[in-house]
Amino acid sequence: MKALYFAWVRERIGRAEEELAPPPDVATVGDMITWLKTRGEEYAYAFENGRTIRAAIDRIHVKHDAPISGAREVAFFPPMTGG
Amino acid sequence: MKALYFAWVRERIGRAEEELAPPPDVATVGDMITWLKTRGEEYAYAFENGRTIRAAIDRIHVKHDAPISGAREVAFFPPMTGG
Amino acid sequence: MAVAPTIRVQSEPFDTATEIAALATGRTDIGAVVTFTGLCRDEGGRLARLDLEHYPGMAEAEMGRVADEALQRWPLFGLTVIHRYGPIRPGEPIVLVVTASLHRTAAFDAAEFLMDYLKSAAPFWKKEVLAESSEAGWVDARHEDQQALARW
Amino acid sequence: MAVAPTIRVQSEPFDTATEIAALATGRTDIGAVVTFTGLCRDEGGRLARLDLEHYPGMAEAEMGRVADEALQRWPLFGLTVIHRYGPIRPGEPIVLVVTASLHRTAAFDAAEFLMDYLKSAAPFWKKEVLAESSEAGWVDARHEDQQALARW
Repeated sequence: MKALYFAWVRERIGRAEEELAPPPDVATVGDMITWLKTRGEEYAYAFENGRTIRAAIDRIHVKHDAPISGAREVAFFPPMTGG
Repeated sequence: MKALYFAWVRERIGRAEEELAPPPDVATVGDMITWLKTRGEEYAYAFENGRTIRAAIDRIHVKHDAPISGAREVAFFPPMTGG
Repeated sequence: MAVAPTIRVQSEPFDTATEIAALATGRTDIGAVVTFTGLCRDEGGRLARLDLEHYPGMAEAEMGRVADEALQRWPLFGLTVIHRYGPIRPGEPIVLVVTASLHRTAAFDAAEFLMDYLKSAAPFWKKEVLAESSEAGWVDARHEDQQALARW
Repeated sequence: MAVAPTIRVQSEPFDTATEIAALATGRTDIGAVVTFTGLCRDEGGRLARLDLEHYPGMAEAEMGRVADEALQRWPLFGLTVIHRYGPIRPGEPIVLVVTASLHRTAAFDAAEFLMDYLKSAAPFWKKEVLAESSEAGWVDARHEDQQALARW
């Protein structure tokens, strides 16, 4: 699946997107955040307050308990500040 | 004092304004409506539902119990429909 | 912050963009601008036009009083209220309110407050001139417009 | 009444008057038009500009979902939502909402609803670039913007 990062999540990780293949026990968005934090300091920093991070699957807002199976695109970002 | 009439009050009375000198016992706007109704059929028609008529003294909205003493300009009109 | 509202009563049409620009151009402190434009409808082809009667002098005074009240209630950077009188054809604007503030809530609330009060307190009266017969009749005040005042 | 909302995400400025005209010109059924324009402030000279990041594709989709929700809730004749991205200087517009309806209440309520939801659900992020130091920092989400959703 494709992972996308925006705003300071993107800046902390140091990239805007990447292809990822999470292990099979990574079932939900929350699991994915926990798994991402193990991938290096930059991820640990980006997700240090993991519960404040918002997520979207295939461009639709989801909560952290949403399953990621079948997702083509999973995005992580801070609370939005548009408008 | 000058009396002004607007919208269908004006149309029913047949004039937009006139100089009036109400008798001394006409103390309030309500009294003035009662007195005006005695001035002819056209006034009786204009004020037939006297309580629905709005009034202003010197260009400020007033209720029917407002005193008219000292008023330079008293206006009578239907509920407003601007905006 | 002493803001002088712009109040105009006029027969000619107005241009919303010009009025927004007059309020906001060259400023960098405004975060939110809300406009309300009230337009003449043809009521499904029934209306040829509206004839708007007003009380000259009191119309401006009342609009000014409502504007001053809005400026006291909300932190506004600017405020414009324009109301037309005379013949107005379907599709043409009748009334314009523009409010400018730091955040959106003040601009929205002040614009709604102004419209609610203008509807029921500004001395204007609409007469409908029908398309078919050229007959004309005064518009009745809407009960909803009276009720709308209760919330402020 | 099937109304197709106009949704645009763009880097270039927009013109409020053009957007009002696109919605209302030539129509004689609209009684009320409300616009909201959100502008870039300089925060007392502190800001050089905002850099707006967005999620291409999802921004348009989310704005469309919020617009469709507004069209279901209120009887609107037209609806326009435009949001810019990229560098935006103080005084420039960031976001525009235009709503058109028969009476004012629907137009006001729909515009406020749209802004409340865009603030908290449209994938845009503001970064402030300071005037003095050229330092930059991400804007924090406002608690008031989260609370504003509760009323709908």
